[in-house]
Amino acid sequence: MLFIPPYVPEAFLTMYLPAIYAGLIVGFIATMAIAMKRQEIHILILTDLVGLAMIFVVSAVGTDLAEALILPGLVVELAETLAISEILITREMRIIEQDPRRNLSKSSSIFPQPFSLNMEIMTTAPNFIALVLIGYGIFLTGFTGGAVAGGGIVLYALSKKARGLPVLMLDGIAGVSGISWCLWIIGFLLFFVAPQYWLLSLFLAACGLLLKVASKVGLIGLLMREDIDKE
Amino acid sequence: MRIGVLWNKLADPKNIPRLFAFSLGIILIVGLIVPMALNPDQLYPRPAPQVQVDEGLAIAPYDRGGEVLSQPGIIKPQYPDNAEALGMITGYMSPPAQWISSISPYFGTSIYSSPGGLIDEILYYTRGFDTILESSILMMSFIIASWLSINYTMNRKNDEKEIKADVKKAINESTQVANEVKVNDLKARSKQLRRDN
Amino acid sequence: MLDYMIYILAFAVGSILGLLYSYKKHGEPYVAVSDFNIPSAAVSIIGWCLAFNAGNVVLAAVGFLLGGLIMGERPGYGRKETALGLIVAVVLYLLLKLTV
Amino acid sequence: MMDIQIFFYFGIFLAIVGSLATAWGPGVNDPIVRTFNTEVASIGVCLVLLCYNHVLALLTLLATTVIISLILFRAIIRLEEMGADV
Amino acid sequence: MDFVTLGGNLLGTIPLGDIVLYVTPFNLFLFAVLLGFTLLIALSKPETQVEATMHNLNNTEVKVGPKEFKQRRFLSIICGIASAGAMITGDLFNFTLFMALVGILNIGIVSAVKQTTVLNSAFNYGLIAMMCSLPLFGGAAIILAATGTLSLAVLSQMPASPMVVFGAVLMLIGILGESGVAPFFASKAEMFRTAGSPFIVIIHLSSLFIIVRAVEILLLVLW
Amino acid sequence: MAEILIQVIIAFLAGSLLLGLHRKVMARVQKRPGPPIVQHLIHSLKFFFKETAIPKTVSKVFYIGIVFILALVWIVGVIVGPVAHDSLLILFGVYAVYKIVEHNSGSSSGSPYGKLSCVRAVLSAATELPLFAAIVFVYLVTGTMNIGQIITYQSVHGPLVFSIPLAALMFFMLIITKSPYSPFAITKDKALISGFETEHFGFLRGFMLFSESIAWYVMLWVFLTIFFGPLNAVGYLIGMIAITFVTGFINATTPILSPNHSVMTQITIGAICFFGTILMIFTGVVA
Repeated sequence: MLFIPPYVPEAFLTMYLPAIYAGLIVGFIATMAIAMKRQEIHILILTDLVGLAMIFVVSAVGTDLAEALILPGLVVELAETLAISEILITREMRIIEQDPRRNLSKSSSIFPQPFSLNMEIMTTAPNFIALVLIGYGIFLTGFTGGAVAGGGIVLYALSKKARGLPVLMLDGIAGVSGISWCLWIIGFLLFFVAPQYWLLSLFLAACGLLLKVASKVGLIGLLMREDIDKE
Repeated sequence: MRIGVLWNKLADPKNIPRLFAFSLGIILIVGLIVPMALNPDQLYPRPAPQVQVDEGLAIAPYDRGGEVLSQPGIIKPQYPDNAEALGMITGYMSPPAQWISSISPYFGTSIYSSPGGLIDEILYYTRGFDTILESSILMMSFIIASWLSINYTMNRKNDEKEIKADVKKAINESTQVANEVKVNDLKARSKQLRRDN
Repeated sequence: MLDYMIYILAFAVGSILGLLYSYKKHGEPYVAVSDFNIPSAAVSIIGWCLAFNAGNVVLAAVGFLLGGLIMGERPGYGRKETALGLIVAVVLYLLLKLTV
Repeated sequence: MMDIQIFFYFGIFLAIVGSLATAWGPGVNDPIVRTFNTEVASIGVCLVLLCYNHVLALLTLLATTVIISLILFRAIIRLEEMGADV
Repeated sequence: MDFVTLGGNLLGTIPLGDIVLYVTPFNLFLFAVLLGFTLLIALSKPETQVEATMHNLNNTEVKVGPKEFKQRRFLSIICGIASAGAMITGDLFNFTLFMALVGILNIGIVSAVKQTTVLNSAFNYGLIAMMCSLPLFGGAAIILAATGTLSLAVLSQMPASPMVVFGAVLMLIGILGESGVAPFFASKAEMFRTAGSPFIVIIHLSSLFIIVRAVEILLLVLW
Repeated sequence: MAEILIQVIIAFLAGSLLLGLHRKVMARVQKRPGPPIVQHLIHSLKFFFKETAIPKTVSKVFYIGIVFILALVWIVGVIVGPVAHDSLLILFGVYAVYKIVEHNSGSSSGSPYGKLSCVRAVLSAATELPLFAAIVFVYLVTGTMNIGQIITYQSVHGPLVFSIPLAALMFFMLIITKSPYSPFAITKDKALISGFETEHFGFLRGFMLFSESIAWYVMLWVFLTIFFGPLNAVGYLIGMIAITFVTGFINATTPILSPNHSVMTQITIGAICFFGTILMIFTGVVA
């Protein structure tokens, strides 16, 4: 039984060129679209495509290493989208705040335009889906598990129509995620200092990351709930 | 166009992302004429797609041999000397995953597959520093976003009062409110028009 | 490198002293053309010749000090003298170099 | 082997068509439509990842695309609500 | 080319699995300067900016509030440590991750300000930083595909093929965008018009030093 | 240690005198008598005996610390360059820190002039790139980054300025940028009073002038060393005076550019020189 070949198999070698050319073309389309667009929110959406092109180029290598490298890339994309969209919102709010007369939409605080996601799935299935996602995430154990379980929490939070206590809740979440991050670092260091306790450190790392990602992704759910279901 | 005018345009932050995107796109398209080929001598190689699945291994795409805790699996890292416990957890599965693989012969064939310890081995052990950075990036962006949202964009601590005051003011200046409604209406309509086109 | 430090130090000190001296001597506002001063020229020639041709650290340092004394005078003063001193010193240096 | 190639090229095709649709496709003046269009491209990427057996990366991609779309929706809705012209 | 011709004698390595950090006098100098600045940032308090007001004769004072102060100081310290790490890392992909971290921290440091011009440039810089993930990670991946390794120690011994050159060019444009040098200077320069000089300085410091380090890395890869 | 001390003193005195000469040259070009050459040195010394005041608005740790960092950094420059003949890359790092100091001493004072100077210091990070390209070309031709080895290379193959003149031009542009009153000196534009130095008084200012003199000396030294081959003391003296004359002429006759034009001019000249040198290397003009 040959578990791994000494060299990259032929199949990956032939798949490399189409994959990387596809990545270059997708990247070209995305960048050109960005260069032609003026509205900033559209540029923000289009940068998502640039991230997809990056996944193509990285995954084309076709080794376990490539797979391990895709994950940071994806996470960086996610993180930057989150931070930048928040900054965009802040900027617009500050602009309106500084000169309310110029932009009459300050009235939006007087007459909030109610917006609700009237999707069937939002009212019937979400709790079940959330449960499945969280369960599957725990089953996976590790970074992906954390993300999947976090997705479950997002769905759960989205489906609940409740308002209030966001700040208290967030403080708690931030605390949990900080602790789990420390757990994670300790796990990593333990690996190098004392390899014989690898199982312990693995569990520290994996569970720390699970907690962390789940709680962080849960934050997005809270944000969404605050904004979307305010009626 | 005079070159000074062009240079002045470069000083506007709004134009910079578009300029950057343009130059990046040019370089990407130049990449199509660069001769490219995958070097077959890679680190951490994996078997050809579907080979392991066809052989019916329990954790198919990620089976690298070895036995958890006792016998290391086969991994080809850059510096094997720096990783003493290498390959020990390559076959690692979480307990629920182990149970499922014991009752299902096709555990590895579907999207249902467990990641096993292989990627964990790379992510946490041989390239653990990358993962520290990755999770730090995520953590920092969440700190930024949650700080902004708690302190600013989502801050509704004084909301109730504010809305009440606003409404009072609005009632007092009902003509203004009527105007606002009209303007909002117009704005929404123009937005709709723009969207339809 | 120590000798170079001594030279440059001597030159700087000489310049500062020259500046102080010439302010004391000439209190009037700036004059574009000043007379040729024979004593200064003599000091300048001696200084620069010593500086370039002495071959001895102490003597050369004294030379730089004297040269700086004239070169560092107020604007408008000591220009012709410095030029003369430098020319004489360079010519002397070349003569010595070519003949030996 | 054949089916993998089909999936692979279909994935590439989908990714390119999806990105074209996102860039200049129908109705993309509406940011929400544009966001949905990126999903087409990401499905293509998913197929390619599946062909490479990058299962873990695939799962992460699914999770992050969902989250990114949620974030973008939030931003779009908030900005529309404020009437900001961006 | 190897480390020694570029940065002086190899003083030591820190092995962390596949990622081996290495220290030469050059790296050590950059590392020490960054850590020193980080220490100063941790100790110092921000200044008060005095500005003339429009339409009358008063001055306004721009200060950093206590809440913003804590957040910014935290982010700046992390930024300093991250850029110090980028100075001694010996792995191509690790370096690009450090750059991504520094980029997002740079945005974060100015994210809490009130000036809309600053936020505007932070947003535009953020867009560039997001786009940079393609050239940075993609460039590293192309170099990986061409040579089969990411370790700088191994890469430095390999001859450059056209593919490696292309990957390096991609990385270079990513670095140029991420650190905001000409002709992409405008987005980053506007970010400095805000109060809090100890925190602002780390933005500039990190981007400058990353250019310095990046060129060393590109030289290692290309020759 | 003694060697370092001696070299630092030489660098300070020579740099001060050269800057004084620079000022004199500019004055003569503009038909003014100009101050005595020794005036810059006297200025620098004078500040150490003046009263030091610290404004109320400053960020104290950086406001004071940055001055010492500036002095320290250029002393490191002297050690790496004239004393130890070490790697060029470290000198480049020194130069990068210098930019940071320029930036931070402007912003830490809280004065609007300092702040503008700080923003402009960020803009002018562009000068890094031509400098770096020049260093890379030196490396490509000589195969080493070590200054000592570059000198030995030149003693065998002749000065580098003949083989890569465009790289020397790029480096020379950096020197013009850093010279006082230069068309590219946007951080010290007279519209900003003294730019980043505006709010530094007394011995703090003295330290700044001290380090600037050393900086001028070190930059001229590096330029002469890596492009003009092995020189003796007289050679260095003549070279430094000549460069000071040339920059003085240029600065006296050119107006200061607006910030973004200055940056783009530098980048454009840098790019032209860069591609020119690459062309020369590929067509075989450079051996």
